[in-house]
Amino acid sequence: MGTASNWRADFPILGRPIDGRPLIYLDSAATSQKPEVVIQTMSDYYREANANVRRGVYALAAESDRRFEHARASIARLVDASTDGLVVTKNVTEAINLVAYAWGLRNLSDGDEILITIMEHHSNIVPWQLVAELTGATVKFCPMTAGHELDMDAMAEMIGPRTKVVSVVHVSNALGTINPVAEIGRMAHAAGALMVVDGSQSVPHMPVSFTELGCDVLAFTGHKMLGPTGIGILVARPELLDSMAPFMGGGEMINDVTTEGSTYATGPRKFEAGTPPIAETIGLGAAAEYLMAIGMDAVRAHELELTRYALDAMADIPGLMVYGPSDPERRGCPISFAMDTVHAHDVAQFLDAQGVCVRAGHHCAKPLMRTLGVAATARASTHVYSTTDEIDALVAALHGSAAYFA
Amino acid sequence: MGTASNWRADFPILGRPIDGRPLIYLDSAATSQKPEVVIQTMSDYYREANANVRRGVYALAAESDRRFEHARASIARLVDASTDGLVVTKNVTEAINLVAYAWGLRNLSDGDEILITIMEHHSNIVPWQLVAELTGATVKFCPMTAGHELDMDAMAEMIGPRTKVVSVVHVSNALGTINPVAEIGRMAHAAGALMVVDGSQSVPHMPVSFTELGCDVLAFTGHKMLGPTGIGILVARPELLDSMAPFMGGGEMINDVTTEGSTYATGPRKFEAGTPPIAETIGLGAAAEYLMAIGMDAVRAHELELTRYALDAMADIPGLMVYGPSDPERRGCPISFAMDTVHAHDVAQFLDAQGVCVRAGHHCAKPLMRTLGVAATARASTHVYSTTDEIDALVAALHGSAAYFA
Amino acid sequence: MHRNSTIDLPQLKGHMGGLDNLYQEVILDHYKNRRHRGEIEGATVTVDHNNPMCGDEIHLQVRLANGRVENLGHTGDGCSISQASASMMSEVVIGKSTDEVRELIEHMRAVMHGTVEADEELLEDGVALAGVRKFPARVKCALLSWIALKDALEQQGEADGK
Amino acid sequence: MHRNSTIDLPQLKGHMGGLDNLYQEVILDHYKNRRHRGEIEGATVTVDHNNPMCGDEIHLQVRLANGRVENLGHTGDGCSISQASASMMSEVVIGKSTDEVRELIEHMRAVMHGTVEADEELLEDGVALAGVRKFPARVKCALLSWIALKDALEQQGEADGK
Ligand SMILES: Cc1ncc(COP(=O)(O)O)c(C=O)c1O
Ligand SMILES: Cc1ncc(COP(=O)(O)O)c(C=O)c1O
Repeated sequence: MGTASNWRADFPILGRPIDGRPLIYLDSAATSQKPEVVIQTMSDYYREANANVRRGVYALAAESDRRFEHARASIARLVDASTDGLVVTKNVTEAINLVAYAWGLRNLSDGDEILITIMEHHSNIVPWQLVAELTGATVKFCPMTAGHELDMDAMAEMIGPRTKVVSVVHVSNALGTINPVAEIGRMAHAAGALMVVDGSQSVPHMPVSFTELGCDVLAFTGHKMLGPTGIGILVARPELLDSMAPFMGGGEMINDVTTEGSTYATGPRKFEAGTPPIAETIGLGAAAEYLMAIGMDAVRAHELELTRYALDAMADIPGLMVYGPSDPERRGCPISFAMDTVHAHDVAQFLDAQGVCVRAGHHCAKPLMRTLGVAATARASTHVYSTTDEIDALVAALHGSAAYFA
Repeated sequence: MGTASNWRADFPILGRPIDGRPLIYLDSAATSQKPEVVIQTMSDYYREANANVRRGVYALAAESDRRFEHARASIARLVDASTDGLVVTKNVTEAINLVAYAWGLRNLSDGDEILITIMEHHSNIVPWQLVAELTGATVKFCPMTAGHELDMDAMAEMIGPRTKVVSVVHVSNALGTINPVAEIGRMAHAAGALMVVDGSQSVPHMPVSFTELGCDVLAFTGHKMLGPTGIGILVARPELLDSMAPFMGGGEMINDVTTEGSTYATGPRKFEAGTPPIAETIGLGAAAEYLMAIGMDAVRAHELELTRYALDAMADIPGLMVYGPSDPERRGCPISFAMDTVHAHDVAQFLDAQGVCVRAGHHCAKPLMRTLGVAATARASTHVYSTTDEIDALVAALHGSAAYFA
Repeated sequence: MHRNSTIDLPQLKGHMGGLDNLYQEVILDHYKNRRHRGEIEGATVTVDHNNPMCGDEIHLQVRLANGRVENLGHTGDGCSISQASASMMSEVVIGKSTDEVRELIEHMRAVMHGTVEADEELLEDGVALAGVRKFPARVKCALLSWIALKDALEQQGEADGK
Repeated sequence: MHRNSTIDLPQLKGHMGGLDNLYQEVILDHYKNRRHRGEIEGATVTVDHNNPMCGDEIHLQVRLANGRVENLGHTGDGCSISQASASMMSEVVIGKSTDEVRELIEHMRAVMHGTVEADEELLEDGVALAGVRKFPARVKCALLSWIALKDALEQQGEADGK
């Protein structure tokens, strides 16, 4: 499948100057760019095969079904899972809320503990706070070490008989840290707790096998993995799905509806109320196929090289603090940083004037930000289409920003 | 904006033969086809302006925000509502669940009544059954008359001091009946109940003013109104949104998150957890603009003519029973029917062999089907691109199917 | 107009290509004259199944005794395919041992999922259902009664403590 | 490489087009030397506001008495725009009547939403904030302290039973 520069040519937006400058897009952790094949696959669907799925007897509906199921299979294959456990949601946030509501509302009660970590994204915090409030359970936060990794001693201590669910981000979007979720899963299971993994920042960037991780739930989001907006994925052990009450009610998720009450579909459909994001599923299927054609090992290797290159170059910038592990092997793609003399927003604004797009803010991880003692950081993040030239531009612009605001 | 035949040319799928035959698509109530401008607006977004919304400081993010907010304004304008009350969901099913959970879980209790009707879609039944189960409230079904309209005497009797919410479909997807939702809303408000309108089959086909309807919530779904899959809309009075607890928790919907607890955003965002369906919002904005350029009065006039034409022609088919009001003025687009000698699925299958796409089944309205005493009906439904020629083809094929299965 | 609105009615049958393959005479015959339709005496197990996507319903009454399907009756409402399939199934399973029936059901599922060719020895008239494979939306109709019977065997097995 | 990695640093300022308009000298000066930064004595109302999208925070202490803003102090953490804006606002509102201040706040909001031109008589140094309009994502930063002050006036109004 060629090299980064070939892959780059697959992304139409990267070939268009923005305000007369080439786009240097280093905000892939917020959302990734989309290859032409993903955009085209969705347009083709609307132009050739658009019909509602799973119920039509006519040929057009059969073609729509075929593309939809083909896409579901591709998505499942990417994470080494079975389509029997694959639930389509609107984003990873819905996927986590689904577990919190459908599993949590009926399985948690006063005194139970939900264990998450201090480096979670709000989408893996607030759903648990909401069900905790409704059930009387408590949310606990596992702390991190000075090296910005999870404190596994604390983790071992905090997982106890009251722990009913452990939910951990695989790769932190705000620190880049890769967390040992398989190991945490074993600890959680030994305590009889459910193990949920937020794979939003891992699935797009490295080989992730649901089977090998051994967790109960793996959730991720389409728009960060070269796919469209409007789709997220929850992968669960099929038995877990069977044991869960429904979340949202409506069309498609039922077995029978009467004025007296309803019975529900079995399998993933029980959790897919209403018309699913059809074109989005088909688009995400194309994204999964695109990633598999490159090979997730190659994706990881490419991005690891970029991370190493960036960490090296950034180490030379005076007054620049980089968060997260110093060993690139222990990191995913996001690189959060702060300059001692310039606020993160001003850095990002200055970088934009140089054509470099980075994010500044709390990255939806305010508890983490408080622990770090900052209100905001700037963050650069890459994907398959990113290049060392772009890292050079970032570094040059960072030097420039220190001078500009001096 | 020209005539039906001009509009038809805007829909690329209608120009492509399917299996060598022209596509005669009469399943718009299940999902509509999409005009080129909607498909292209989304592709353009991914090729020119893709970035996450509402947080980026760089120019690309500002452009993404601009398109997103522009689209929200267009959608609000279509239904004469304010963007301050416009919540983006994944489909209308989520919109109704949102009200059921966020409003219902905290406002309903033992002995309270939720009043819906016998002609509701499962998406306006099951969410209420789920919250009823969690709160102890009861779901009541307003019956219909022999003419397949709501029994307004029964409605008046059933709305009482225990009624806390009334939720009614504006146009029945299975009967075509237009319900007097403004009048029902006045009755509901007089009893102090919340009034929810399922506009899934009205907003795409006729002028609907949230302001004039006077209801508290109007919900509808993108894919039935020439827009993409993966988006639904909930319009509510802003004060109602303010009074409601959040539904899903996560990024974007917060004011602050701490390990002790969280506070929430004000306005629609409180209900938009996670990355919204960005491209889908922008696509739906284009659909709303397309519909407004035609004019919703013109859309209604065109479809009313088709309905009148179809009802006339179908009256001559021996053994064909048509459900819903006989007066076309009292109907929206869906025309449900049954042949006395051929099962609905077999009709639909035969029609497909003639290139005519209709739906057969319970149309996600099983309580209604039981009331009608059938397991399934066939249903033909039109949109702006439909023509009387297509109705002719339908009628010819119906004659044929009676002969084929004789 | 896209097509001639006066279709030559008598000519239709036999000129509809794939459709004729779906609606073979033998299927329509079973649909119009359903074998073993109705209730039976001495049923040992009763199951209700439906196809939630379309509304087809089947109520199956089965008398299982001495390791055999001694009798079977079906009622319910559905399309020609689901009803013909129930009729054909009844004919072929009555009198067979539960092991043979289980094998038959598996064979039928494999046929419908396209993994084996239909065996006329086993399926008798039911071999005509193979035409349904070309119409994926109808496979569930064809399988409805077979899945219901499988469920009946399992329920009986559980009741018997196996 | 897309661009030259050695940017000529001393040349940057004054050559960055729109950016120079955003980061005018007077803004950077207020950022570096924030006026009325810190706590005050005798505050009658205190408010905490933040920008949930980016994390900027402002804590405002206001002494409202005799229908005037007698004193005001601010602390918190944020970007140059939000901090400079708080500093500029403090200078201009202290000593003014609450009615005048309310008018000022409305003027500032209108400026930021692009509906009126900035009035230097009213805003003094704050007129420089008009450059923020070109950067929609930063409008909230510029308005943060002004909205906080509006809230403070309202809270005081409620406490006073108005
Ligand atoms: C009246 C009505 N309500 C609700 C729905 C559900 O819409 P969706 O599946 O897009 O959530 C539909 C369409 O299926 C409908 O026709
Ligand atoms: C680790 C992590 N979890 C959850 C999310 C939420 O994703 P979404 O907004 O697509 O639901 C994100 C991205 O914003 C993330 O990085």
